[in-house]
Amino acid sequence: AESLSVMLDWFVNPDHGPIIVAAERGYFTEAGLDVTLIPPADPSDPPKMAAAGQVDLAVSYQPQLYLQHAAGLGLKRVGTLINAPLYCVMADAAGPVHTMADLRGRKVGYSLAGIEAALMQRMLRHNGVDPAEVETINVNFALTPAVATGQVAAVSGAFRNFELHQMAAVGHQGRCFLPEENGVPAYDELIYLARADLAHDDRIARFLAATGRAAAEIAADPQAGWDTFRAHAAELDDPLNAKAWPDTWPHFARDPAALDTARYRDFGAFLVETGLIPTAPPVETIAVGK
Amino acid sequence: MTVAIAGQVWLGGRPLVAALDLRLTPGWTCLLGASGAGKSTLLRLLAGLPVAARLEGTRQAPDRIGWMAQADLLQPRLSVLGNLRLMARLRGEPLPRPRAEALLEAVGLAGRGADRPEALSGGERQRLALARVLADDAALVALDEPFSALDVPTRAAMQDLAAACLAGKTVVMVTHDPTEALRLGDRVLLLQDALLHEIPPLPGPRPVPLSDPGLAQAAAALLARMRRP
Amino acid sequence: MTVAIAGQVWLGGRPLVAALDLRLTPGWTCLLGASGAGKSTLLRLLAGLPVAARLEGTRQAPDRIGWMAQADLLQPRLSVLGNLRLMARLRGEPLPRPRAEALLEAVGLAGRGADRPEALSGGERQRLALARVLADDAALVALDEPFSALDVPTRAAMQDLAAACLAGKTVVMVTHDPTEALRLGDRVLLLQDALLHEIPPLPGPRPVPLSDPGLAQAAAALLARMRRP
Amino acid sequence: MSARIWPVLAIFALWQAVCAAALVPAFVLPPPLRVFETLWHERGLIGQHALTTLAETGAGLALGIGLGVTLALAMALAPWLQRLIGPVLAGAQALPVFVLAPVLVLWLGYGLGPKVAMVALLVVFPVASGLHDGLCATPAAVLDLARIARASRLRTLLWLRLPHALPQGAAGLRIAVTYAPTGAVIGEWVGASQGLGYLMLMANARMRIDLMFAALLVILALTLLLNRLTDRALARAGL
Amino acid sequence: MSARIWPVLAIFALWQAVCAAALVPAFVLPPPLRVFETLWHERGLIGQHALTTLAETGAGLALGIGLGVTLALAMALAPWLQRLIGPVLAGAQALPVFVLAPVLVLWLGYGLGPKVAMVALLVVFPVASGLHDGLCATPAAVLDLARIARASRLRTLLWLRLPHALPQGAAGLRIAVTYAPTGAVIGEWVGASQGLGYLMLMANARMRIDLMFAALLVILALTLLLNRLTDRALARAGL
Ligand SMILES: Nc1ncnc2c1ncn2[C@@H]1O[C@H](COP(=O)(O)OP(=O)(O)OP(=O)(O)O)[C@@H](O)[C@H]1O
Ligand SMILES: Nc1ncnc2c1ncn2[C@@H]1O[C@H](COP(=O)(O)OP(=O)(O)OP(=O)(O)O)[C@@H](O)[C@H]1O
Ligand SMILES: [Mg+2]
Ligand SMILES: [Mg+2]
Repeated sequence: AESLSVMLDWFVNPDHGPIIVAAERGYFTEAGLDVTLIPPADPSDPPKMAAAGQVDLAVSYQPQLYLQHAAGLGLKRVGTLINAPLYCVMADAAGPVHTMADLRGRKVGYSLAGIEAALMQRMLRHNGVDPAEVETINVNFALTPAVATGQVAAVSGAFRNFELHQMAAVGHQGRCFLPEENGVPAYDELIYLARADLAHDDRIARFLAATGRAAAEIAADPQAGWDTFRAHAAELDDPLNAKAWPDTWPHFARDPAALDTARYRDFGAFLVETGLIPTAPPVETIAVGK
Repeated sequence: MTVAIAGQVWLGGRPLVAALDLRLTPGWTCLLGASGAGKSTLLRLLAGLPVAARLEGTRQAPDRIGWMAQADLLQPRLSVLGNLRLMARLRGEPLPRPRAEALLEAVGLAGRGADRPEALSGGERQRLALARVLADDAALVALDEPFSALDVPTRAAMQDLAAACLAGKTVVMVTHDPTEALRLGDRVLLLQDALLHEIPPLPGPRPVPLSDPGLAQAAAALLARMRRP
Repeated sequence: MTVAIAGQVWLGGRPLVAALDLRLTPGWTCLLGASGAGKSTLLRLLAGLPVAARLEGTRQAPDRIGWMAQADLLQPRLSVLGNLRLMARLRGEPLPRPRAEALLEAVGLAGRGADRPEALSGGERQRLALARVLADDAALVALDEPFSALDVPTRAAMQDLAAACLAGKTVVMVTHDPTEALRLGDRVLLLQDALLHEIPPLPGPRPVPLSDPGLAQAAAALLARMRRP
Repeated sequence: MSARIWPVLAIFALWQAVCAAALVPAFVLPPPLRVFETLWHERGLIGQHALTTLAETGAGLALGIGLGVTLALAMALAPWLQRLIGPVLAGAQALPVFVLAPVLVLWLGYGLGPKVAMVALLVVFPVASGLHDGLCATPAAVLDLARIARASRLRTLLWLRLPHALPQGAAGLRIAVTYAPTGAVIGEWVGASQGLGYLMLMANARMRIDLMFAALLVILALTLLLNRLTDRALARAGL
Repeated sequence: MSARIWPVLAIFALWQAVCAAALVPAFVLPPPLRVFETLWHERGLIGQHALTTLAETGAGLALGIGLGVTLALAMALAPWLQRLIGPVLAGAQALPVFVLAPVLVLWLGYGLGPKVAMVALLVVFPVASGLHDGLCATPAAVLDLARIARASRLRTLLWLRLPHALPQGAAGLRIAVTYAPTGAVIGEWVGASQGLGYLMLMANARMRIDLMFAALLVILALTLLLNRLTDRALARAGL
């Protein structure tokens, strides 16, 4: 079997469903692949490691891809893991924030994923709020506690499939404002990256096919998918993951290699508008796919 | 005030003092004996300090004791003056500056108050330690070889100073110098073969003048006694 | 081998030795002087050790020097035996076990080799420091009050031991004991008023027997000289 | 033993009281009893992750202490080395893990390597700094002996300076040992799928705060155990 | 001065060589010249964040040293306090920031508070541990003086034990000072919108690796400066 190393965006969680299920059900082996999964604690590491040739594939975020390109990492998107935004701005449903406009003059916490600030600023503007009227604080590890304890009015960077359940777990109800409903073009939350010279590697094609097969099977029988997933490691089998699973699996890309060129072009244009990058790279230079 | 120590002193299985029955009265008691005989141990027992030896017996001593150890125990981070005042500070009593200055002057260290102990010569350190115990003004004073690092004239001067300052107190002093013991001692004890031997003291007032012909004679006799056990 | 030191020794603005011209020859040179006169300073200068004073002049001394300081400089974390061997270890030479044991025995510390220095009495510590310098076997040996913590009989025994062990070497010793100086010294020097005064030595072989009537007489004369400058 | 247990009980009582008085919500600080319950229920899971952390800590401690002692001795022998290594050692303490992580991974991969390196990095500085401070504080009188013996730097170091520096070296070691388990936890941030640090981060993200605190208790116990063992060993060596 | 500059130059030369030899890609470790360029271009931004970090570090140091000395003295005075505080202090070193973060924020908000607390937490342990170790190692002969004087614990501490413990206290302080800026950076992870730690995290997330390293250089410089100032101050105090 040929070896293939894949660096996840973070520790294993339901977002990685197709990869874990494909591994557990032996689809990688069937495809002649010996896949090594590496879970980092810092989501900004995987692209660097892929660019440095330390791993073959990295799981990362579509919005980050443009920044990575600007930083000269020389990576290309080769596939999609989660094909919809998971990001949201979350407030406490019992609190005073009913619409994005209510954030005016309040504190918003965020975790530094790199691009969140741009997303939220667009969402605020879309609701007629000048971002300068909102005080932002990097709360790093503690998104849910920051909202639940009322330290901030809302947090940017919550994942709608997780943080809402987290809020419920601590006896609060969360309210999510979605970027795609607030002026941000749709994007792929999680994508696979590879160095440009590996982008057409056959191993990657086989890897994507195996995960696509797993995604399709999960969609056909989500409960069986969950059972396979939670068997991967003891610490994965917990109530929160169980609750997140039904909110997550519908977004697994069933054809991971498929590339929606317009989506990548539009998001690039959006980032140029926000001023985060000077010019949008042509889609061919940052993504391959069919 | 009763100062008494009685019983036996054991070091491991060996008796340092086989039969001890010592009652001290005001005045100087001088203790002689071979190196390693147990003089310092006895002094520490009397002062209530921890020792490696074990006292099987009783001890009676006042609460306030003056103590000058065989090592000078000067504190390197305190100045000469600070060292002089140390005991007073530990007791929580003031040592008035004029008194401290006078004592420094008396031991020949006038003007050295601000120096560190490391800037003192060996004999100067010993004189500072002496000044410290003189400043302490205790009713029972234990001195362990207090003049050993001094030249003869300075030594005589310091003996006179100590005798004057400690007049009326109960003083017990360890020394290796028979002349010193006889000159100052109202009582002279020799620790030999694990027993305390009483040596007849000289007549007359203390300190015995150095020119007293009886002093040299008695010292020679004592020395002879120390040589042949 | 030439051992010489000449010039002036200044401590701050004060001369410790105003006119120094000392040439040492094999045999014992004994140095007396009041406490704080500068004896230790002179010895350290001779040995090439750092001092607070300043030598304006020249010094000539061999490379290998034996040294016994006024403080015993025993290392608390080394055993008695380890302390005895310390100089040899620092020099990178072996001190054979039998030689070490013999020296311990000679200074009366047989069987104490494994103890820590803190378990020794004051005089025992000094004897260990003496044994260390005797083990060092140097051609020039400097001793700073090497017998000050010993009782008279032990002191005489240690003097004899040192005289025997250091026969033929150039030895310079600081002492406060005139008898000791005259007994051992082929040359006796008195540091007084910032000058080195030569004291006539006793005739005959060294060490002078303690029973020699000339010894006590010469000691008394020297003492008188020390008393009136 | 019974005297030892009181402070621990006092702390848990205080903790329970803080939680009972609702001064802190349970999702920030769960009550101790619930944490113990979780600790017991998840003992298999926690135990297995604890073994990993223990191994990382042990290896890193050995490496860090060895390196720290070596560096302290080297710096004491050669002052120019001190000028070079001293600032590097101090500076290395200020490198945040997210800066180090990619470099460590690039050079050491994802196995035990980066975790052991992190522990060693945290341990080496207090050990080297404490011991070096001690080596530089030898009393002048003691160094006279070396001067007289014309002793080489190495012999002076070994026979005079080192024995005098041992208490300060021990003080540095006591500090270092306390940081060792923390180093392993930080090391697991570099990327891990095992270890208590991984488990805690994971539990935190899943809002399984009780599990996070259960793992934390184990790390605390490990830290205190290491502390006690070090104290014992040093006391036996007379330090 | 010129002797001081060599090691620094050597390190930058080595760094430049590592980058030039492409041992590490520029997006993991950018070449120093580019970092300096960024440092210069972004001096306004970095300077403003550095001021925040400096203030946090200073306040935390003052608090941590004060607390550390107080605790060491208190533990030396009352052994039962030592049994209580000792383990708590050691244990507190093993609390990961993501456990502390919610508690700190709940109690201290998002301002200077949690950062100062983090610095103090990192500083207090080496100071207290070093000084306490020193206070417990007073030579027996020195304590004889206290026995003779029937000195109270407090007077014994002040006049005999403390002077003897100063060198070990100084060793602890030297270690502690090195951790102070790190503490501020970690504190900024708890939640911040200012400071070099915040800037580095942001730069890292935005893939502005050169900016991250520029900020890191400033933290390193701050650490080394603090180190040197401490050395000077201690040397002046004869330690
Ligand atoms: N480090 C120093 N700084 C200043 N003065 C010093 C220093 N060391 C010694 N002295 C002074 O130098 C003088 C000579 O000191 P030295 O130790 O040579 O005396 P000494 O003759 O050996 O006296 P003793 O018989 O008391 O040992 C003394 O007055 C002493 O106070
Ligand atoms: N801590 C200890 N452990 C074991 N033995 C000890 C300890 N302290 C002292 N000794 C021994 O006890 C004996 C008596 O010691 P002490 O100090 O009382 O002698 P000393 O008469 O004062 O002698 P010196 O005149 O030499 O000072 C000595 O043999 C000594 O070695
Ligand atoms: Mg004694
Ligand atoms: Mg002297």
